[in-house]
Amino acid sequence: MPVSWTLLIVLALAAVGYVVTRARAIAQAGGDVRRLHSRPSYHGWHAALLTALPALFLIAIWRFVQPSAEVTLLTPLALLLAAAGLAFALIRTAPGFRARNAVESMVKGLLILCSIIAILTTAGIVFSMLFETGHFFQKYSWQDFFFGTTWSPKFGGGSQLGILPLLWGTIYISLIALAVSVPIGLFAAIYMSEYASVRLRSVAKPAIEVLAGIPTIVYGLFALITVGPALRDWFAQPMGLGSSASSVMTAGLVMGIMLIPFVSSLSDDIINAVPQSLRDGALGLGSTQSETVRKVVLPAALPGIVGAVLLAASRAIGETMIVVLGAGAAARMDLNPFEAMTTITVKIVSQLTGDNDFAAPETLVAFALGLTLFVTTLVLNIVALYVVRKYREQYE
Amino acid sequence: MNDMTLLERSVEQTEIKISAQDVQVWYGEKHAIKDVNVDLLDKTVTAFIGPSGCGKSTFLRCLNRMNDTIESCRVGGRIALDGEDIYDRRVDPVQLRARVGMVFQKPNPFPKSIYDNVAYGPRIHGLARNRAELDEIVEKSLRGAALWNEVKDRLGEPGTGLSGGQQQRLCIARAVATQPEVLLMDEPCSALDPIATSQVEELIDQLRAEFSVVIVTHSMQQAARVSQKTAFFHLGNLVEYGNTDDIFTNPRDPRTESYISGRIG
Amino acid sequence: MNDMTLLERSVEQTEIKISAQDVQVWYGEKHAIKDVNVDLLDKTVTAFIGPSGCGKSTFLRCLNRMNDTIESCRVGGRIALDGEDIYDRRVDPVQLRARVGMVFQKPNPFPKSIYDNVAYGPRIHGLARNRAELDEIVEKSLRGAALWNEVKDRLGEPGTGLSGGQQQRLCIARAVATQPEVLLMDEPCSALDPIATSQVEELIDQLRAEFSVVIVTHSMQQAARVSQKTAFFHLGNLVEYGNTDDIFTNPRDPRTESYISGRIG
Amino acid sequence: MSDATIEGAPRATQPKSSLLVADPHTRRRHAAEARFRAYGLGAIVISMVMLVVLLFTILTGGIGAFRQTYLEIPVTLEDAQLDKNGNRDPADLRKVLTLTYGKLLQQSLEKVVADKGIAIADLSAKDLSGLISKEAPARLRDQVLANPDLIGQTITARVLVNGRIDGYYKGRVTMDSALRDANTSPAQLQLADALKAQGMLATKWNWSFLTSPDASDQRPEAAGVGIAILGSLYMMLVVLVLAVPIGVAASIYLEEFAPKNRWTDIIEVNISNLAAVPSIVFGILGLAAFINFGGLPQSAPIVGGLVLTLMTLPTIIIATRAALKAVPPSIRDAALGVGASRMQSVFHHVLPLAMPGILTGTIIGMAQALGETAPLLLIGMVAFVKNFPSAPPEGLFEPASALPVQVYNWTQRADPAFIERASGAIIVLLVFLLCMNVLAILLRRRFERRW
Amino acid sequence: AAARDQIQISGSSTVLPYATIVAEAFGENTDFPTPVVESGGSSAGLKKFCEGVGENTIDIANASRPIKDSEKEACKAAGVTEIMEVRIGYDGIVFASDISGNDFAFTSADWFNALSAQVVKDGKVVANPYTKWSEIRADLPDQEILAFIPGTKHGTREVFEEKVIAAGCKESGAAEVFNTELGEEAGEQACLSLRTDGKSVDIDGDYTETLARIQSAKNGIGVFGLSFYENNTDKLKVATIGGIQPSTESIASGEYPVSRPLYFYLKKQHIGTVPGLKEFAEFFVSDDLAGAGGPLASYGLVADPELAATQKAVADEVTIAQ
Ligand SMILES: Nc1ncnc2c1ncn2[C@@H]1O[C@H](COP(=O)(O)OP(=O)(O)OP(=O)(O)O)[C@@H](O)[C@H]1O
Ligand SMILES: Nc1ncnc2c1ncn2[C@@H]1O[C@H](COP(=O)(O)OP(=O)(O)OP(=O)(O)O)[C@@H](O)[C@H]1O
Ligand SMILES: [Mg+2]
Ligand SMILES: [Mg+2]
Repeated sequence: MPVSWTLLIVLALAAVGYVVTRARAIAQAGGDVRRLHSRPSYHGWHAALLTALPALFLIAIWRFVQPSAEVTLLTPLALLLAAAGLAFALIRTAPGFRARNAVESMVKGLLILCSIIAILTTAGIVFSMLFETGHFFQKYSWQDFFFGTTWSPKFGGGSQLGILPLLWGTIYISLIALAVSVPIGLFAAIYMSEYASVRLRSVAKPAIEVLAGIPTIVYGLFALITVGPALRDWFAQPMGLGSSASSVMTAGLVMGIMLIPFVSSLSDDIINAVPQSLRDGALGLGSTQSETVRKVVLPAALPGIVGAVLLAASRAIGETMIVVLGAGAAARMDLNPFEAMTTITVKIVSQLTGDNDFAAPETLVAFALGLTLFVTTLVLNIVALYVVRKYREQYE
Repeated sequence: MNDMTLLERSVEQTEIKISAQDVQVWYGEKHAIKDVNVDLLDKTVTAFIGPSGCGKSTFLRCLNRMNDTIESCRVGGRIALDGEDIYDRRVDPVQLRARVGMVFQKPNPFPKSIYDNVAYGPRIHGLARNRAELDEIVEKSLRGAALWNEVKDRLGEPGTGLSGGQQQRLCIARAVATQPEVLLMDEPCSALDPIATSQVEELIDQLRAEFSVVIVTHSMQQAARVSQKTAFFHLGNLVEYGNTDDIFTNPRDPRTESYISGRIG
Repeated sequence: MNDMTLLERSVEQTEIKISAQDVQVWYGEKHAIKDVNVDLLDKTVTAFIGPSGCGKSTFLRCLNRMNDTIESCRVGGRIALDGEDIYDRRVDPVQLRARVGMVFQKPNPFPKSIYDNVAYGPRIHGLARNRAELDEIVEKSLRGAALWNEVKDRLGEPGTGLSGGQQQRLCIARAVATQPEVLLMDEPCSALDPIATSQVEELIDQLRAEFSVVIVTHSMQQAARVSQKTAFFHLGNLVEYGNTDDIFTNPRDPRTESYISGRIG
Repeated sequence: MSDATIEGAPRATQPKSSLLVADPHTRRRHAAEARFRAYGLGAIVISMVMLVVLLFTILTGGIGAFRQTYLEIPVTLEDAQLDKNGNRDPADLRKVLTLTYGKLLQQSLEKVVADKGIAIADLSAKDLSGLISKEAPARLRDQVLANPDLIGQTITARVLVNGRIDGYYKGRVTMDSALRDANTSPAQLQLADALKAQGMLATKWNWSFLTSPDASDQRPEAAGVGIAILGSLYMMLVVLVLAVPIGVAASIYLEEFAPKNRWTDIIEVNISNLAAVPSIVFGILGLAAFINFGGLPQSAPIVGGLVLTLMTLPTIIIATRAALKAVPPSIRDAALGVGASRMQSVFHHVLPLAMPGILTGTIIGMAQALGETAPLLLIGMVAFVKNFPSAPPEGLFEPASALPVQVYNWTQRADPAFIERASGAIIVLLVFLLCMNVLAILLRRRFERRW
Repeated sequence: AAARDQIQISGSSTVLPYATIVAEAFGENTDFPTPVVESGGSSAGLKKFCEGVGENTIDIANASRPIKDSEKEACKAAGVTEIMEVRIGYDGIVFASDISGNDFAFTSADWFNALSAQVVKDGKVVANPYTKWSEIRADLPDQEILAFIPGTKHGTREVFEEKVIAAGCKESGAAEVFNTELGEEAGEQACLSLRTDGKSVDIDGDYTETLARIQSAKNGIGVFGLSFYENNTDKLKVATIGGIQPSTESIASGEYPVSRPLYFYLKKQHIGTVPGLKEFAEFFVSDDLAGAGGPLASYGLVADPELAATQKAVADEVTIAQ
């Protein structure tokens, strides 16, 4: 692969640039680095970055614009650019040169670039779904989609594709999952950071994190084989709430278990980061440890905890396997938690991976569902941001 | 109430409030407090003086078991409050700390409103029956700490947005609001101007009528002004303990003398 | 080195180091500093005095743009260092802060070893060519801050495990190690015993030979002892500024007088 | 100015209480404390119990995949069948299909049965041929093609037996179930028992589960996770190399440098929203952006890695930002005060303090990425792949599968033997995860401290 | 990147096992690398197939239904103009219940009456009142109605609706009553609307899920593919439809009514550029593999009686009209 060779050469040049420029800066200062505006290593980095970055960008853009085109021209161009960067850096090196500022602005540029990736991802997601969503709404009326209360896709046409039952299922299951995971996760985090011995904590935290790594299919099968029938036999049937083995409750409970580490581990880190002086202040006034936690530590850690809960909620919304195996595939609007229901995400997956005509509304609806979900969660996130802003307690 | 306070103040009190015997403190390997024996009297202000790093704060924190929160810290010996060993297994540090309050060396206001900072103690101890009573306690405490005038219009703003000295007074108000029997104050006036200092000293004097106060200070003048008893620490040892007057006029130990005479302001 | 210092000290210096004109500071709605005009001289110790909460720290933080980090804080007016506006867009606050060092009111050591705390500044500014030089700088700074003897055996231990006064001296050492042209010290001796205080004051006096020092203090005595110029702040206003002797013996403003006469220790 | 009133702080008249006796109010608070603590402990216990239950089910279900039943029989590689021309020409040898080798093995087995005098009622020819895995002929053929000199010799071939027989020795198949099972019969099981008694058939540790590629639905006994491990490894490399630095860099910018304005609000909301995007949507994006637009190949770990990177980024960013937020501002002030630049204060002081949170985000994000199937579905990695990809970087562009994909695939297959394989693959996945996490967890413990 | 040397296949998960069996054998017995077989559903497979021509598009799409006209058009628009359609055989669809439960002998009408939202009782259209099989027909066992049927994503559902429910609707005479009572269109709809009270459970997952559900609800009856049943005869008991036992033979002969054809579609434009593509297609439909005694049949594929014609079409590279 010539491109990877080019890459290697560019990186090697950058390394050379670092060494040479650093030495040159020291030499210019007559060995006394105090006469330099910036430390010699900043001069080195300046050269390395100037050598590598433009060339790397060239390669990246080239590859992106013309993926399969000839690369023979690319290599010399990239190397030329790298050499030019190196030369420029060498010329600029002088005791008074603000190498640190230059390096820091380049690094800042890189940091900005990285945060732009998030925006690009969003744009990519929206664009990759917008087009097909448009197709969908050409074939299916938007009123029926947004306000329809029945979800029953059919192969021969005449499907009813109302989003409401799916939306309801999504909300219901996520709420139950959060009702399980947030208290358990939060209490676990509190216990680990405030009460537990170092040994217990060093075992419990990674152990709980394993819960996040168990493939969801395991949870799904656990819901299907163990939890579902148990709930049916012990709760639903005795209470006269139906005899469905798959239910919102099953999926919610099992998903809740999966989400525990999302809440517990992140919260634990945040709680741990609350300065000890705040705890001392509360304890010194004669609070019990739990009062300290509830009234001082948790409010101070609130933004991070909300972030953790949001992350858990996000996972709950995005989960498929547990819902399919735990809650079933029936779209239904019902208050009974022991009834089978399903979520938007499940239907996105199943309509995308089904056997339908790929240009039919039954398949395209997946994109509309995806986009709608995207917008819905966006609104939720805006609300969450607003709430956190309002209740944030900044320490120090 | 006022009269009673005045009345009681005149009565000489010699009851022992806290008695420490052979107290030892280690931070890991470091022996920070060595064989300290001292009896702190009720209705008395005791001053702890000594060079920086000699163990004043450490010893103070032993008295209400705040050292429990420092992992590397081990305490030996016996400390009794009203005759009861506070390091007894059955003793609940929470109850202890409610009775032995503390103002820390570094001001550490909660990231809450000024009001909530002061109301925190009364709330958890259920000292106020209703909002009006709570308001009253908060106001009284803030007045006592000479902070009321500066913050009365901004009680809802965060306590962390105050100036250094204001934060210090807020922490004093917060401790006072809890109405402890013994109040441990670690350099409570270090960031205060002379006027605020004198007001806090006045508060200490009032508290003495009913409670016992221990104050750490680097200012000999302050120690002389507010305290009846003084303890001089040096390199983890309690070098000398006695009536403030005696210590300052007639120190027995050469170390005490050199410390006091080396005074500057 | 010592001789040279003595030599230079005798030369009278009246060059203006920092000049502040019409400085205003708001915290959100709150107008914390109002119309402050002051010229701080080179090779001079200037003391800021005033009641707690009057804006001393706020003004101090303006001088090296540490206020940039407080979101709600806005600064107006013009502050010039050696004639250059420090709020100019082209000014790099980093370079400014390297030249105008700061000791904060609340000691804030890094959660690193004592050595690393002090060595941090010299390291990032490249003040030492090698490890030996760095060791030397660290020792000198710690000696200057009167901390060396206490920590020389535990340089590798975390700076956060020191006592309050030790932390304060560590922060002084850390600031001194960076060798700034102007050193802003916000109540640097508040947690220090008299002996340590006098050592730090000696350090300030030495620094004055080459640099400009601004010190916030609540102790009139300290201000009188170490400073040549004194500025008195009250409720955000600079009430009076002049030679220390004049301010203390002959205040022009009644507010200054009442503040100084209200002094206690 | 005098705030202090003459009356000191009032005190509700309280009898002097003993430290050892709690008053009612304190008792109530104690009860609350005990409850609170119990909730915390309960939460940990619940989590641990769930973990143990899940691990137990996985282990009991999957440990069998690491043992496999083999048959060792003498096989005469007859010239007549394998090399009709007798010239050992590789091209000719290749023309001999597995079918022939299958027959060869069947004959050998028949011979063994006859030689050893094994007599079993109702033993049909199908039972006899069905005893040997369909994979066996292929492996024998490979062996012969690799070493044509074997032809004409009698070698002891170590061959896999059919999944049902293997299941019989793992308790999955019983004489009873065999009676009803269309794919085996009691007679076949008896034959296996008889061979076992002769020492020719044994259940042994199964390395090849970790090293061999997937096998088709008819050969559960031969299926392995070799390619899946490689594929997952490649993808995780990509994720680790991209997601962690990019995520941390983005968080640093947003938390420490970005001006707090509408734009950064938008980015912030946007990132939390990305976390809520179902993983399959990232698959849609990956298909559109990387394969259709970017021209990267189908089923390649590089695409999978990129998609998972995008999916993991929000998790890492959210965790990192929360951790950065939690660092007290006084630390930043301290650094700025000695003339450090913002960049230096972040990289020297803030980042190390935020490290535990960053590592937690990494652990959770990577765990999620490692176990994800849905997005891979759309970029072609949920696939049956038989040829190993080469070493990186080329290997990143060659088809591979992944561990969760293997699990997903196997749980869908008809033959119940695959359920055991799936659980086995889950064990491998968890071990993989643990290996990945151990480093992060150790690092995290180093960085954890209170200030 | 280097030219792609392995065949890439995507599409229906029903065809997947057969395709992998063939791919594996192909790789073993030829010098070509083993093709990569993805699953992801007929729809996604065909969509990728129709994405265009070239190295990073797939060569073969498996489908459990014939390609639709709209899809052909999309293909054409993207430049995929020459498509070969290869029918590999038939997938039988069977009804099975737990091995230890009752025996069932169904008719299509039974299924219609059990699962339809509305049924005709005493000449009137009523909401489905049946809760037990025995209420529908006295010879059926006295067992709660609980059916696990394929979810709406599965092609099997279409076959189930068409060949069982719709057929049962006609067979039971309900179709006529619906037509007269509700009108043509609504009547047709009524024939295909299933009850939603939990007696009929959609399964969006796979047959393994259906099996697991039956094992946790022993009175359930599930819809399976024949091959799945054949691999699990020790756990499942199959029901007859109209008295016919499902088997590869009875389905091939057309006696057993519920089955569907399986296909793969091949991009002719890739023949010659992707090594082994044509060989693979020929290998797939050869008698050795797809024939009645071959491994595919032994796995449960119902061999195509017209396999010879298919083999010829593949050899001649016959494309479908677009
Ligand atoms: N971050 C902040 N937000 C809002 N108000 C603030 C903030 N910091 C300080 N203030 C207010 O500004 C005023 C001046 O504060 P500053 O810290 O400058 O006082 P100071 O003179 O240093 O007092 P002290 O001697 O107590 O440290 C005070 O009234 C204080 O409450
Ligand atoms: N957490 C800790 N870990 C280790 N050593 C500590 C810790 N806290 C204090 N020390 C050490 O114990 C000794 C006594 O500290 P202490 O805080 O009691 O001093 P102090 O008398 O309060 O001083 P100051 O007047 O400076 O506040 C000091 O040498 C200090 O360095
Ligand atoms: Mg102290
Ligand atoms: Mg201040």
